[in-house]
Amino acid sequence: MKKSITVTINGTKHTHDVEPRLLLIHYLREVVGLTGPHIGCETSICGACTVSVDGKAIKSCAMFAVQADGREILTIEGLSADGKLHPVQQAFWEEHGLQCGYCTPGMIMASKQLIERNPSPTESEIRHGLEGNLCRCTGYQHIVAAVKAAAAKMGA
Amino acid sequence: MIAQNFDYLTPVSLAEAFDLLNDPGAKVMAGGMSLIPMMKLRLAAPERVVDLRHVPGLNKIQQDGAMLRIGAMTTHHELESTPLVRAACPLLAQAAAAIGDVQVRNVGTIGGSIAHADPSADYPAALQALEAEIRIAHRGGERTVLAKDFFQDTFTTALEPNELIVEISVPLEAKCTGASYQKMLQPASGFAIVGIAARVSMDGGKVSMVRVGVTGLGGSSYRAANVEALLVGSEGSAADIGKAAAVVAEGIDANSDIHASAEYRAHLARVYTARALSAAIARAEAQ
Amino acid sequence: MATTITKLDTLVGRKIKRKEDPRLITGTATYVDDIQMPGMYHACIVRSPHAAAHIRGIETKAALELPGVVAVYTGADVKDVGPVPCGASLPGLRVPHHHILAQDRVYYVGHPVAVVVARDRYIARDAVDLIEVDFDPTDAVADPEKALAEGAPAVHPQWPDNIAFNYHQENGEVDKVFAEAEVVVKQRITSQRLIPCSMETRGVVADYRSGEKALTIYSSSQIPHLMRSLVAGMLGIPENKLRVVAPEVGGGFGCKLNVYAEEALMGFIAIRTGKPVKWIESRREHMQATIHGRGHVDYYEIAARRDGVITGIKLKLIQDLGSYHQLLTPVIPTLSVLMMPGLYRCKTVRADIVGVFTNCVPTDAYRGAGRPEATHGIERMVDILAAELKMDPVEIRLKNFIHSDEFPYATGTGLMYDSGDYTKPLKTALEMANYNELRAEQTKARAAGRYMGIGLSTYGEICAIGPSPATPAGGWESATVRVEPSGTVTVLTGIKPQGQGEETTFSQIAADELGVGFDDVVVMHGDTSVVQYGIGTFGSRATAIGGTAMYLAIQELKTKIKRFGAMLLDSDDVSYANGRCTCNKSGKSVSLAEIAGAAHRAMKLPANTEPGLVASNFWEPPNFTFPFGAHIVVTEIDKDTGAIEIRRYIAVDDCGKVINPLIVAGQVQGGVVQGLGQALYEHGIYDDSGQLLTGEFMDYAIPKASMSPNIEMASTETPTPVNPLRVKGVGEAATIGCSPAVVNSVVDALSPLGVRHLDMPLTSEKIWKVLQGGRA
Amino acid sequence: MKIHGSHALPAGAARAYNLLQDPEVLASCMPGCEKLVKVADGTYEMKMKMVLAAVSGQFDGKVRITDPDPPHSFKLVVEGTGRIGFMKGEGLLRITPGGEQCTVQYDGDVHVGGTIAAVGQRLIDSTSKLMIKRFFDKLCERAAAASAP
Repeated sequence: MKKSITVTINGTKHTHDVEPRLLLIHYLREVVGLTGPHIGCETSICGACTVSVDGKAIKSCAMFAVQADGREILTIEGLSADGKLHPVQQAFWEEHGLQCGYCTPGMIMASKQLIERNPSPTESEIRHGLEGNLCRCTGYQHIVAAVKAAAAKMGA
Repeated sequence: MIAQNFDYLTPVSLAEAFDLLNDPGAKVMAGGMSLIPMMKLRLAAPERVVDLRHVPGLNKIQQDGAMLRIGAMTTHHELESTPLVRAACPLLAQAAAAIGDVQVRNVGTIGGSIAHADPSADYPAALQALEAEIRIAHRGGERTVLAKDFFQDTFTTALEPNELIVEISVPLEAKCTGASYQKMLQPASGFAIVGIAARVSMDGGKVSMVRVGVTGLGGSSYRAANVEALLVGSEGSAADIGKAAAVVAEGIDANSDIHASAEYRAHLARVYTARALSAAIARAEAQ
Repeated sequence: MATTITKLDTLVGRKIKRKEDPRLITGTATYVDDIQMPGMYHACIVRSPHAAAHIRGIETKAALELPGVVAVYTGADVKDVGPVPCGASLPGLRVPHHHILAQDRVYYVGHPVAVVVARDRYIARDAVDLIEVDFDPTDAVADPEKALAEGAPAVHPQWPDNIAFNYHQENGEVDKVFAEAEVVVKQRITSQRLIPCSMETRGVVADYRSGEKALTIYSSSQIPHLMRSLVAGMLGIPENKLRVVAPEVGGGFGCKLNVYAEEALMGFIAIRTGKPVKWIESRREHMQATIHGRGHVDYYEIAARRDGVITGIKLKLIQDLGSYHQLLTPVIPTLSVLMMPGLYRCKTVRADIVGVFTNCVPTDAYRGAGRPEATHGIERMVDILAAELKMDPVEIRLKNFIHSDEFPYATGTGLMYDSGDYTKPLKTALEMANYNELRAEQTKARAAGRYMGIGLSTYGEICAIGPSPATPAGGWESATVRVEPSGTVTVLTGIKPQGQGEETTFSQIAADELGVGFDDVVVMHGDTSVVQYGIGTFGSRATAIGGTAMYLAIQELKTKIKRFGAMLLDSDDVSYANGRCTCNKSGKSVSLAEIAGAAHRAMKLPANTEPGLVASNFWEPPNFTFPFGAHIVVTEIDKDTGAIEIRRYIAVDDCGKVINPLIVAGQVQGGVVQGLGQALYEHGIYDDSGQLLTGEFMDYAIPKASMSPNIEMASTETPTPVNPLRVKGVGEAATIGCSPAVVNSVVDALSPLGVRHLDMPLTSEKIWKVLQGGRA
Repeated sequence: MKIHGSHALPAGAARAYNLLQDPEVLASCMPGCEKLVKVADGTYEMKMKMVLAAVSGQFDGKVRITDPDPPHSFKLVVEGTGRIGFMKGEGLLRITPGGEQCTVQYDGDVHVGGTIAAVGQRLIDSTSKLMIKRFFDKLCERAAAASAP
């Protein structure tokens, strides 16, 4: 019944036997111990669980861990290297792009993808590009500012 | 949040996939963007999930004469971002870009979406307007079904349990043709309350070809032949468009839910048909 | 010679990056679901799919036989656990006994009926499907007005009229004023049920150490100390054997200002099984079983003179309570009554509340809690009156505002407004909007057949809740401030932030007061075994009351610091500034670190002085604070579809002294978008049989980035005399100001069609129907 | 949710009425009906399996026929309860004769509860219509087959 999977997470290879129904988000949080990505809904609307699989932002609550076999995953924990924050993380901090912080790891991962695909997004492009991520605290204005600031920095 | 247990199967060839699909408890998974949430809510509880991810050759996008052939496992993101699709079949790229959100588009596939046949999905409108051909394979053979015959009713398609969609073919847009997909989205889920896909060719100041596909209004997507008949041959003026768009909901038993009544949906269908036609004509004329 | 470090800048009033953020942006913060314990069990709750039904029996055998299932508990097992608490005491209030698991009946969809305990959450979920509950459904009622009708199904059979309480408040000669009024306007106004939707749902981990008979509950809560008192009572364990920890809390908005069945239930399971147990609410459970907000049907009448002066206000308020009282359920509409005159001078008021039971989940505090409903009501009514008198909405407000020289101002509802200058934010907003030009543009737009609207709200609110006699559970707040032996500072505060950033604002205040670095201050909260008793974070109270308690503790501490400083400097004339104690005669000084070292080493002590540097303060506020502001919203309506475009959103808020403008801006922006959710999108819909139709994010629309406007902001600062920090509070302000401004704008846009009022949410379809000439 | 509509049947009114009262016919026409057992006059117990795309669910239910007024009208009450929710449909069916054909009009109410109500709002209307359509399509087949010599 269980399947053996091997997944590279934040640069480290992990091998586990998992039930096919184990969601990737539960695998990351409870088997591997990476509790940065969060769970906010069960209908893949909120985006709190967003991680990157093979370079693409995905909702890890809408993927089974077995589907990640052989793939490369980046979570919020893997974003800052050597204690240095990623420019998107830095910008969220500086622009006050978060309050309770629950949506933030997913929001940052989605923002990172957005900037990678569109290095100088307009406000409207940012707002539409983040439609897969809900935030109940900020009203999004500072998040938009953070994405703009991060894009400027990453393009510089 | 937690699905019932199932066996996870990953065929590496179509033949193997067909073997696995002989089992009545098996369910095909393409991107899983519709299936997995339903499994988590336990509305779906397949005993076996057959993931097509490792079946080779299902995610190619290639030009073949006057047609664009798209593998069933092509993701929405690939369709919205591939230069060939954007240039040769912008309507499909627009419809792909209108689906869900970035994360969903990164994983969801065109084959999975149309096999699911959600009455509010975005692709069906475009595929109806494009008169897409859907190539369906089964053990020992295949057949091609036109979009209008493929989408039958709510969650109901021409696909048999032991068949798989392998490819969707759409025409390369001809010269002087413009297209537009216009959608009123439901603010919570992002699904279409109504979505209208329009393609128009202009020739000598007259509408020489028009195709209109509708999603979200009734139990299934459809091609609004009555709208097309009224518009073709006209100059495509605002008045012509208005007259044609006015009939888009005729004879359709419109859906009603907490997000939009049947009456409002039918009205929106007329408004968005006019908008999609106007945009398509403007694009056709700009060429 | 020691280097003199002079602190040049003060931190208060500056945009300081939050010290909470590094853990949040790196994914290393610990929320409840991040807690793992060896051998921990998982609980999954069986909930009623019916709004009203008898339970004829529960079959648990198959679930118990599933490998990995540890236990199943039903109502019979927990009948001796105390009821879910109601903290309200209104005269004649009917309080149904609220068991933590249903006994013989269920009263709403989502009502907990049984709980499965299993080795992991997957097995627990599987076992839920194996439990057969034999329900016998009965008629339900889900609408408060229908519940009041003759012959309506009784939610609680013992009270067939479905009335939980009646409440009356009156001031002045109301009947006379209305009889003699030159004009009276009336309107029915609803504030629909909303679902709080904190991004982190609720969650509980309970851990019992049988050797010590000590229980620890980790809960995503705004009120860990109150929870400890109440849950200890429910479980019948000594309060000092219960520790409640609220770790990182992923948003609350009032829905975590409560004690729910699940906290006691997990405590019960942990004690019974001797193992730690975790329950994490699913989003669907959140929609069904966490409190909802609002749920008002209001009947307003305003009496006025022809010149626009308001002379009387009458309100009949029907509050949809749901099936039970949660902690504050019946209190919320009374807050609406307190705030019903808004910013206006009218003191002749009458309010009648009828609290109604329905077969729905209880309503309770949700961002603004009673004040958004009141503000929506009065701000709509003022616009309706202005329309009746053909006056500009600005003019009628200016005519009725309490003047800045009238404070403190006693309202007709028994409040004492602390300070205010209501024209200031309004004028600022009008200037930012370029109001006269907007009106000119609107005239042109109307001539061209376009529907453009300009709406405003001038709102006030009750913040810094509140003086203890006026609150159900004590309204003071506490702080302990320690200077550690090395000179760093630790603050233990009784509040419990959920994203508001008090670790930062409190550090700013403490660093300024003690002259230490921002990073030298650590603010701790949320653990009842670490922090002295406190009340919690709600009602925009954290900084105004909790911050003041800290400020006062620091003042006491500074006295002690100076005593040690004087001893070390051998002087009787010292002052303390910039982290140093200086002899005013010799100019010699010692640092806080040196003083702290001496105070802890205690080789020598000043006279009548104990070792150590710790001070605590429990501050009882003398009054609420009353922030205010003005919002202006410009809308345009798509004639074809009824869709509303927010063209501009201007928010000018006055929350007293601003500690950190970045954080205030964040509170305003988030508040506006939550208000916008109510105005345009959100509605917790029950059908007639009590089924919740908006059970997931698929159907309940909270605003996304693409649905939210860019907000043009400004602040005015009118300090409060109520506390020494002069801060009023800002957590709820913008939510309160938003919804009436948006609705006023849309009604203004549609006024050429004779539209006078529209109820929220203003969906495209509702507007389209109005455009078709039908009523929404 | 209100439902109403009409379908033509290739049968005279009296035969249509009888077909609609015949448990064996009902069982074969109701989508997913696996078993229909008479438990009292006009009352049947039913087991059905709904399969619609990926959604599947078992329902235990009851079918009741009340207020018979042959061959003009009767009331049909269908209740079902399953893991994914429950439904109750109640409707008045009226048969209007038209020679060899007749028209069956229905007018009623559908209540849905449980998971499908909470998460499937946008699909209940179109799904109900689909189910009704499938029922009448089958019934038409039965009527046509039965009338064939």
